[in-house]
Amino acid sequence: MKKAKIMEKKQKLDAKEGQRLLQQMILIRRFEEKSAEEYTKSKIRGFLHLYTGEEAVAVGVIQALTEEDNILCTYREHGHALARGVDPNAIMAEMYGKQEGCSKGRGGSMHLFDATKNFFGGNAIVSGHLPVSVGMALAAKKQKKNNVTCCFFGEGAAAEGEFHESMNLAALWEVPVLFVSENNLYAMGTSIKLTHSVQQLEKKGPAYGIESAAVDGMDLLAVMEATAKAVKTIKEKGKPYFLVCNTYRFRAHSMFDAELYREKSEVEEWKKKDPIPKFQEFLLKGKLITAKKITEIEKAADAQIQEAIEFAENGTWEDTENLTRFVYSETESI
Amino acid sequence: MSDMIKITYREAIKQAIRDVMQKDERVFLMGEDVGNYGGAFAVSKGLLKEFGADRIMDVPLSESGFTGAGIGAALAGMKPIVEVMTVNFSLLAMDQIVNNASTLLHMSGGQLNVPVVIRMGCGIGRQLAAQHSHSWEPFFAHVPGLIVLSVGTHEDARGMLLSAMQSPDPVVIFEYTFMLNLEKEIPADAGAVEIKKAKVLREGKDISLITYGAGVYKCLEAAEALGEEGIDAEVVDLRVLRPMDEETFLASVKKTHRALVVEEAWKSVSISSEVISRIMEKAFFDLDGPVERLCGVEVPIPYPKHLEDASIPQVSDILEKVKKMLKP
Amino acid sequence: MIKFQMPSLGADMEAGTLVEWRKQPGELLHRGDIIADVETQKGLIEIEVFDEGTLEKFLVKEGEKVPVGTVLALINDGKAEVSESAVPTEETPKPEIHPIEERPETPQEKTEEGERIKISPLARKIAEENRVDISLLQGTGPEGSIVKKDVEKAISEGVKPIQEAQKKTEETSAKLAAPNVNAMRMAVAAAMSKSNREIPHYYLEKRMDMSKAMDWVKEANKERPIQKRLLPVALLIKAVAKALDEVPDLNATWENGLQRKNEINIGFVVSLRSGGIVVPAILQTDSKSVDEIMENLNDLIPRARAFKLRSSELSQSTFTITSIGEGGADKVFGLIYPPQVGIVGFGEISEQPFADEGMLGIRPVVDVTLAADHRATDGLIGSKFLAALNRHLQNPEEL
Amino acid sequence: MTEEEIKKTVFQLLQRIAPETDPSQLMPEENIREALNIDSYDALQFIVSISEKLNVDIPEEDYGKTSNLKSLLAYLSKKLEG
Repeated sequence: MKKAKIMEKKQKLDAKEGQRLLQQMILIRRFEEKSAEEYTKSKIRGFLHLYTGEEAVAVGVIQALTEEDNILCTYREHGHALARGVDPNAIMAEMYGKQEGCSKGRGGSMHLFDATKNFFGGNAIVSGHLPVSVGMALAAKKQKKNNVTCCFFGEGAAAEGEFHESMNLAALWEVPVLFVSENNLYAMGTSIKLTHSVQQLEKKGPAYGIESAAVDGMDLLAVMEATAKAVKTIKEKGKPYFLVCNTYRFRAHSMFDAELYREKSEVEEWKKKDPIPKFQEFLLKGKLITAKKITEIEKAADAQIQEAIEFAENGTWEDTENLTRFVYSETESI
Repeated sequence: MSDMIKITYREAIKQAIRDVMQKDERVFLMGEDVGNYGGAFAVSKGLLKEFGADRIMDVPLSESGFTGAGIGAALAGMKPIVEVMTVNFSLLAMDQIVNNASTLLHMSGGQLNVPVVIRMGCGIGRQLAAQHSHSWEPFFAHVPGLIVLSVGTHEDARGMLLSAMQSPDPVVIFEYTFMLNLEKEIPADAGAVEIKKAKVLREGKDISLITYGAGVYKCLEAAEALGEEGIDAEVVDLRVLRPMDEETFLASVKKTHRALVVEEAWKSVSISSEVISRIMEKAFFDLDGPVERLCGVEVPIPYPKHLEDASIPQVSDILEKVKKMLKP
Repeated sequence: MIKFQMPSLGADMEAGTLVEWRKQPGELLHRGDIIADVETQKGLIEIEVFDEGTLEKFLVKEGEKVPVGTVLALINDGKAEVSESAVPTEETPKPEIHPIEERPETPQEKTEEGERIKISPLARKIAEENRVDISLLQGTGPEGSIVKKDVEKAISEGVKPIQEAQKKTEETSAKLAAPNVNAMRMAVAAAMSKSNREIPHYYLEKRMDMSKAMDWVKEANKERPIQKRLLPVALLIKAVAKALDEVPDLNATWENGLQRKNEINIGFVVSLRSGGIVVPAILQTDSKSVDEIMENLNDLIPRARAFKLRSSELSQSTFTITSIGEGGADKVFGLIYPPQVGIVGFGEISEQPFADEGMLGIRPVVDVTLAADHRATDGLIGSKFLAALNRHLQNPEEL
Repeated sequence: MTEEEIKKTVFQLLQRIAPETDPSQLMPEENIREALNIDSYDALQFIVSISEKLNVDIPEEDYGKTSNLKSLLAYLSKKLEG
């Protein structure tokens, strides 16, 4: 990538926008740390997959989307939900299993939904939501809307049959879908070297006639830049786009993972490219923020998270009498 | 009595598709060979010319892909009819149907409806051998969140789809391909039919023949023959395999005190297993003898005609079993 | 002070082995620091601390395997009160278990050879409603089972209920699912008139001191749970059985001559709420303990009152007891049930003046009567029986 | 358990033993056994079912306190508070 060229484009960022983006990344980072803590206290159960280290991807991509755009994610979706503006209280309550949760407590960490934000979930079947994204984009095209459907998935999903079927269908039907692959080098415990014949995933796009690009997922500005280009291409050409964000998760795949598959040294290496301090440095150097403001942002994030914890603690258990609700719809017809 | 018209099962289905597409812009048909080829079994012949490629969409051989896309389009406000050419290929789309279509409403705490209709050709009887002769009504009828319909009569072929398109929840419709050429009479103004209840197609007092799909016309034929031998058989068409309407067949058993369940699916863990359990639970003291059943023999369906015929209940089997039950 | 506990990293993690402490006592701890390595079934996992403070003291040594929640170390956070860091309390609500209603236990009819009668549920229901004894029927259904038409045939050909043209009585007692009550009344009437017509009764009577017996029952009940509590009548029945043992002529039937019975099966008169009586038998009463007799009563009486007795239970008594209970007559003279030769009647147990060894006192007493068939025994035998009965009641502990 | 609930349970259990009667017509001081024609056997069953339903122990010496509705309800509510 031509580093210099990207540098001068960054000046356009103003202080307010810069601080908002930093605040989002910090909120995500600390929300995930708190989730880990609550998990060890058995407040959160089931599977818990944390986004620590990949914040720049969710924040960078989602800031380029409008309210009408649809978002579908995997089970590692706390960061995306927070970046999309889903209420942290509702997310924490959901992980506590309380009915005040964003999915009424029925989905848990892997299934956060918010129809008002066009946030169509955490989807826990790897690549299961790829065809669904193509369908939503197909519907948008038929309804002559000009929104984008953005589908996040890991590099693991790119090995599923549904990835190939979806890429082909998207290109064949020329639908406005943005496929974003968060390549964090490990599909649970298997390195990309052992799962992909071609590890530069962006090379797969052209095989289906889909414009593709790769970007440093640890650099928020680069991700923002690449996403802006992707969305512009989709809207102008009415064709799908495939963006690969090379990133890394600092924590284990889930809470109960001894990380036998990677070296501690590799984790330390990637921690040096932590997107949050990198972006903080940029803002400080560009006089777009002060150290005092950063501490304020951190305190505000902690307060917001503490409020979310209390909200979840005070949440209520759904009465077992409602067990069979939401199996079928309560409205007669649509 | 309004005047009747003669119509094939195929024509009835096509009329239903045309009706719903004319009435609602959001409806479109997507499936393998539904457009230019005119439908694998010619059900959608002519629809491409009438509605255009945008609403009659040929799809590549990616069952998971296009079924998932149908579900996505439904999520985003469209009303797709996904045609899975035959139920035999539906296994490839099972993850989309079970983990997305039937589950999203629940997992999202009631926020997301998936108003998709998935039509599947199925049934045995033209020597298609094991991989093309599956009866998986029991698979789908097991999944909460799905509405599962079995089109056993021409009225239902003409009317079920119209009601299914109104449903906010996913509907799976089993259509029996070997009946496509069969001609029957239905009212000329036949339209939508309700999709919540089973139906007594023939009144009787000596025994209840409970069936669905391909078993319906066989049981009606058997009941006529039994009538001549002084046995008055009642025929109950289940029609809706999920959520199953038990009141109708329980009422029938309470009247006749005897029941024979007929289906083509393999016997173990089948629809008959469920029907008989409910009779045991709720009509035990009305039984004057054990409930019997005639089901598919548990073998991958063989190619040769005589073996294929032997692997599923025929009219003669129904007659013989009923007589054995009533005159031991 | 904070108690740092072994964290739960997964629902299926019960314990962990503390392999190595990564911080030493006295060291300052920050949120996110790695404080220890723990071995789990998934491998070695670095354990984070989420609290700030100085590591005070270890409570678990390296190499020890401890369950989730065990306090591993103390962290001094400068606050006085002790709080827990990881509180693995089970928060999720316990789903209340809905009680499964017990299935009404359908009685198992047994034919003489003992195997179960095959009858369709519908046929059984019709048979029960019309008091048809299915053990007598021939089945024409599958596997020889009895079916509806078999029962209907039996009803039409069989013994017609005596009162065919019966008006259904509306009063509340009819609400009971009893078969028709009048048929019962007529059956009792027929048996009583036969008894009176054919049996020359002689009557004897004796007032018996019940103080020892009542005390024994009171003491016995203290050791028994409420469900197993004894009623005095159980004691009376056992005493009668013992007395019959000594006077075998009364435990017999009169069928052209005295036929002594080796089993002592005492019939116990049960009055039905809707009027009428039935007399189920307690088999081998002499070899049963008072507790077993009470258990028999707890089985027979409710079933009697619910019309669920089997005919076989009503036809094996060799002697009968009737007890008038409280709040009515003082004593009762029974009418013998043919072909038996005797019946004992127990009056109300009540406090009465009673002379014993020259001392006059108030004692619980009962007036016991014996009605016996003069063809089979004479007064002397009857009086010997009553004496034996009285003696047994004075030594309740031996019963 | 409020007194109202105890009374409802008592009526239910009496109804089970004397199905054709209407326990709710009982006067407070009226002797229950006489009014509902309950013999010693059924009386014991009633006491057993009360002790199981409300899980209170009713020793034989207290039978006297259960003879009429007023004293029975007082006895039971005292037992339940205790």
